[in-house]
Amino acid sequence: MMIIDLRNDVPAFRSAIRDWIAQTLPRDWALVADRGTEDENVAYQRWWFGELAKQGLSVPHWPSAYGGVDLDISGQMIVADEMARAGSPMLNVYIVTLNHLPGTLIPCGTDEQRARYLPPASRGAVWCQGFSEPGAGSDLASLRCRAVRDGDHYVINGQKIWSSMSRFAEHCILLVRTDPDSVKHAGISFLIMDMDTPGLEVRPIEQIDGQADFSELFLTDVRVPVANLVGAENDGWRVAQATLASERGVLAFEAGERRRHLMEDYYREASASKAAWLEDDELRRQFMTVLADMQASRRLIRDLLHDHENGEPHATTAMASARIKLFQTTLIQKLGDLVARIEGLEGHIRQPFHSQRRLVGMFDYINSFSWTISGGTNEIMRNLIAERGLGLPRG
Amino acid sequence: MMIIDLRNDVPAFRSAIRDWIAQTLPRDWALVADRGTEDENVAYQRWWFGELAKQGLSVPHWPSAYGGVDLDISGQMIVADEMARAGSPMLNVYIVTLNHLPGTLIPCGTDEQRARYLPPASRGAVWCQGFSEPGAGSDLASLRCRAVRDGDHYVINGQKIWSSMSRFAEHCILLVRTDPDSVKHAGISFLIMDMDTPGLEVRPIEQIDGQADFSELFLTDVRVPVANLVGAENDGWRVAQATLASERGVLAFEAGERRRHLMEDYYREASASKAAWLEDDELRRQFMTVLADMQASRRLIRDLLHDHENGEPHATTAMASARIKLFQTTLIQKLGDLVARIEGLEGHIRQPFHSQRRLVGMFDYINSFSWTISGGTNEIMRNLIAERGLGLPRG
Amino acid sequence: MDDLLAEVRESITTVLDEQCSSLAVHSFIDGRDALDTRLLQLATELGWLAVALPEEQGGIGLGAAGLAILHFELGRAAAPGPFLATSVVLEVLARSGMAGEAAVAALIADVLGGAATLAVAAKVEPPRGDAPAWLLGEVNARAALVAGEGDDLVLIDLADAAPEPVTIWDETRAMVSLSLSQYKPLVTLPGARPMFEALFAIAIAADSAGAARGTLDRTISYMKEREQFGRPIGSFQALKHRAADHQVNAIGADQLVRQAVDHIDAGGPGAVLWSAMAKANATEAAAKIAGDCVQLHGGVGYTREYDPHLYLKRVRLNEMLLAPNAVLRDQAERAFGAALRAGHDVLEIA
Amino acid sequence: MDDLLAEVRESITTVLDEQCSSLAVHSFIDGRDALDTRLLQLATELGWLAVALPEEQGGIGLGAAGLAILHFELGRAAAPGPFLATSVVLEVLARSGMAGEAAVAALIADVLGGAATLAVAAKVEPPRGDAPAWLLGEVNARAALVAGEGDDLVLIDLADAAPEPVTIWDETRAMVSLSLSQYKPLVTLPGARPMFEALFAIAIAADSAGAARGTLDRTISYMKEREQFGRPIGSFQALKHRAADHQVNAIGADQLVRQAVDHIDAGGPGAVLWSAMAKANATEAAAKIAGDCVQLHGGVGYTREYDPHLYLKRVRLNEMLLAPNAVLRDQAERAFGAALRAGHDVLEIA
Repeated sequence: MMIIDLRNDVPAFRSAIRDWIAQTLPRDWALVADRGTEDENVAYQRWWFGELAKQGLSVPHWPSAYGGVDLDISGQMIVADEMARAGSPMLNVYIVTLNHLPGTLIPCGTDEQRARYLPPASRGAVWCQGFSEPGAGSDLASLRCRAVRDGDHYVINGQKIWSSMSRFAEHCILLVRTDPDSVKHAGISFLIMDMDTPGLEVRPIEQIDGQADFSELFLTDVRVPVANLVGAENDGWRVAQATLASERGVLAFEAGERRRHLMEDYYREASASKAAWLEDDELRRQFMTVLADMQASRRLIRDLLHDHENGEPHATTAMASARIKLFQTTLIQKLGDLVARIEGLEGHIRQPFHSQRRLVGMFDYINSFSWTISGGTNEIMRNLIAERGLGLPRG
Repeated sequence: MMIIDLRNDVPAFRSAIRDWIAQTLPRDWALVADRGTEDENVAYQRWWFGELAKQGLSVPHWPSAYGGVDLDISGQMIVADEMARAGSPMLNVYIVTLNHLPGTLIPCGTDEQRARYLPPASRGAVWCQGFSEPGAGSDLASLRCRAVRDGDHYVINGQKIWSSMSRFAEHCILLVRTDPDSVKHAGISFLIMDMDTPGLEVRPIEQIDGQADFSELFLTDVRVPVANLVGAENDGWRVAQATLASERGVLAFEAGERRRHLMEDYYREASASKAAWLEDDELRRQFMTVLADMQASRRLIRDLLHDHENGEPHATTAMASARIKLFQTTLIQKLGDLVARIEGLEGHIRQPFHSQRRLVGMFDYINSFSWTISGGTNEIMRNLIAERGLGLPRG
Repeated sequence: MDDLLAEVRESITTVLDEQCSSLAVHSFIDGRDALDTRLLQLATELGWLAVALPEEQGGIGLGAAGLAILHFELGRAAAPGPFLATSVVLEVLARSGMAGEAAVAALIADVLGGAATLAVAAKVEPPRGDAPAWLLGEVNARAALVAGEGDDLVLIDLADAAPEPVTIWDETRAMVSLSLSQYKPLVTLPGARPMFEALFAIAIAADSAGAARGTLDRTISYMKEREQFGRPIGSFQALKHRAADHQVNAIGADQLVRQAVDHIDAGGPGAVLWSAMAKANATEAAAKIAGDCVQLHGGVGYTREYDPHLYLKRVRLNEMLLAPNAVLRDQAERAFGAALRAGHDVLEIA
Repeated sequence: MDDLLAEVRESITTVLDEQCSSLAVHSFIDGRDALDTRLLQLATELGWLAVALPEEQGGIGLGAAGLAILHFELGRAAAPGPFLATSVVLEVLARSGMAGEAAVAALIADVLGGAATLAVAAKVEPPRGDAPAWLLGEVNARAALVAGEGDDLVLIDLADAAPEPVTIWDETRAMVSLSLSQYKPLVTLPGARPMFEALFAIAIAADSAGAARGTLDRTISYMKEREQFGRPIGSFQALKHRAADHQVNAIGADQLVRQAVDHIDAGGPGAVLWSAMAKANATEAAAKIAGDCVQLHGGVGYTREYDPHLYLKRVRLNEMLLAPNAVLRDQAERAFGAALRAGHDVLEIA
């Protein structure tokens, strides 16, 4: 019997997860995962994914046809809550695999595609996404990566950017322009590309926080079978909307829960060690102000998830997502800024590692810009909220 | 001998002004001026203007042909500095008279107009300005107040708003549309209107700070002689640029100097009375932060005035003015906000008077919006700074 | 419960939209209309003042959640009247266990019957020396709740007192000053201060969140109508982005109110923490939004004739009520530390 | 004097524009180029390190004004190298009256000759207990200035010490740690701490104001080039307005640097006050600008390949040098109060 089988008995489900993590996850895992190289960290995620799979906890939200149990949002929240509470390894390398891939293939793929790709994905095949381009960031629809039909293949030339974890990926969901004469949203197609296809070069992007989660993809005469087309040719924009709309509220929820524990631990340690900043009126009150916003942000995410569960229309929840993105990422930046100021000069010493388990001076602040920039910049969120949410006229 | 005659001996000029104010201005003037009604306050300004005139200090910056001595900017700064230091009555009612009127008539008026209007103005005739309209605020060039030629008169119908101190004015410099078919800047004419002309109604605007400095002007078949045209018909926009460009840096300088003394006095009193807020890390440090910005703002204004004196091109100084406006008014708002927070609940008790002589809780905060809105909103300043100053492309 | 709350909100909104429009509030502040009296009468008939009170005491039984809804809607409409003091004091009396005392019972009955209103100390810290106390409430309020010794509160009788009206910037509420010599204690509520602070805090926070909503909604409407340079000012991106930030922060303030409500009604160790934090953050968020709504209106925002200043003055007063936010945050921090040490999970969301 | 300052600025700018381009700095942080050494050599030849020193000591004699110009320009270019510590310590030595001591004179000569660099305590407060001290400077710095007893400073010999390099986020400057057991006092500078604090503060403030200018200029250029939705992103009003605010605040920071310079060179009671305030406000203004410049760049702002992060890390480090701004503001407040009580007009502008 797997833990997932307890899902209908909430208290039992919860405590089974809790106990299992305590037994399964080594006490010093964070040291191993955080101090190691990115390769070691990803290896750790793969191991953890395998352990989760043994308990039916790797893809429980997937349909039963593809290895899941259709775990509802409440159930997913329980799992995420327990993972956050235990501070278990984050599965960054599987984000596309677990969410965008089924979010795309289930509604828009062919039976063959689903049968071919979903089962291995449920067992941990890593997928990445090739959407943005150097010239098409906020303005994604202006993408130019060109695919030309050549028999039963597309021959692709162009460049992609901000492809997360693509160094570790086996497959990529890719947006290309198949009709160069069409404007913007028209003329785009959605493809599946194997990452070992000749002509594809993956070049990691050095980030300002010292990591390299993102890569650039350089495509030179890359040949992708026409069978890998998802949806119709030139109808890729519609497919991409399904990808982008795939439910990621639970990810935001888990991130929020993890942050809650980080802040709580940070305060607890400061209090125990009688840290000087707790005696400073300014810093102490700023911490409380951010703590309150953190709580508001967690509640906002819960509301969104409840709306999802209650089948609110997508437009409503999309707007809620934009608001949450703006509120939560602003909060993350404020928190990083505050912790950097609290830690002062000490916060500028660059550790040979970052941490998923505690707030770290300048690291969290610098890293916070990934939140305010990626996944749609906050400027784009403000446009959305103002125009679609508040009905203010376009400029 | 008048004090102005000492202007070439700076120390003597300075100390003569200082001594004269000490002898001339009643110790309790602020009580009289501040606690009185606006009418009493204006009466006080008239008296003070008369006293200044006796010493040649009312219009010293005017050309000698019209009663001044062409006092240079350094000299004007000395006068303003001493007035601020003594906390003498502010001459709000004379702002148009002293600055915009000569700034317009000297370059753009006829000999007759100058001879007719400038001498009485130098003796204290109050002028006001009728530029903005309800539908033409930031977008002044879209003004619609209509003037139709009828023999040797214009017949004017329309509405003006934000006319400062017009309840007390004898004359008004007025922008009207003489050519309704022309777009925007073309088709506007610049007129002088007597405030007792039939058909003109002045309706004070109640402000959020409890005062009514501004009025609306309602014009119904108001007849103004064609002889009162300044510049050519339909060339009023060019004339208005002269009006708006008339040197008001010394006014900003004096306001800045007054604020310096207000802040200094505020701190001094708090320190003497061991005010609780000086023991609060947040409030104490915020005060120092604002004090530093105040000093920066005073230096910015000095730089602008030195540039003026050194004959920097107008475009340069206009940009400096926009930057100063944005910096200084933001500072004024921060200061008002801080003082309101320092005074707490007590700051919400509405006194039967405001004060030119000390910082007053909520009053200064509420009043600060007049700074950030009038004279070109800060939004317009930001456009100017970004587009003309930084060369960012128009939207 | 959620359904009932939604129903109550709906009914309050409907009444206020009809009776307490912008026009009506302006008539009131210009002295042309006794809107406060009319609203109070409606509130009495509809049971608003007792929205939180248990049914057996003549209330609707909605607890802090009801209090928050009422004051959110009153704040949204910038409604004039003695609602804040009266509803909070009523609820404190009811929860204090002294509601059975004859004098208190009679007072509650009079208030519920519309025959009396109540006042409350605007700042919970008593005035220093013999300075008069400022009370939030009408000059003819029947009784006022003020701080007593330690955690006690004292209900003082104002029937024969002569409080002085005090003119405040906020024209939608009234404040009076009362010298200590006029204090006639009616009854002492032992140990009621923490509960009072939580209820007062949540009512202020809700009023502020509502006012932020109200001024933002009206400002957004204005931005759609007002044209400059041939287009609605709401189409200018710089203004749009500010509106979006305000929208998000207003929603954040709403969530904090709900957070505090949950903890007050649960009666756990989080009540002090979250009510103080909700009041501190919501009043400051509202002050920021309300200030920028004046600015976003441009020139007319500076006139008494438009609405933004009503909200600005109201939320700025709210910020100063009960205690300075600095004090509340310090208090919240102590409560947070104590909860952690005691092993209470005050961050858990049900 | 003003002409000379302008000339010096011009000459520094010209050299840095040529030698210390964005490309050069990136080569340096990627370890492909010893830009710091090359700049140091140029600086030695051109007398930059001694810009403030009197001519008789081999300097250019420009005092704090010169120091501010040098560091503004270095900040603007995000120039790597041990300039901050070296120039400030040199000037402190010269002003301390100990420049005549043989060891000090020899050291000054070596630094001016390019044979040695200097380090300085990154925080003026000595480390607690036996924690090592952090020194701003290169691992091979010859000597370091650290706090001594009371207001004294101590110059310690690093010739035989083995400071540990410390990796910091700012890749354009170097920091080392040194255990107290390795302290070898070379000379004590009695009562020099206030003067040192003022000079260090102004150098940090100037570097920050310069960095704010540098990152803002480059961001504005980027906004003119980068297109999205068929137009340069600099044409979007929301971004434009942020740039305008930054422009104005950057200019405000410049003015505060000048304010402090005037008071330091005049040697009056305003030196402590204004240098502390300039450091506090300028570093915070710069941090705000530099942070938003990362954001205004969008995705590429998050890459090491672009410039904004260089400035952000540099100005954030600046903010933490010398002492936390909270401490400096408290110090400034005490100085302000003392000046007022003593009847010194520290607000007057010449």
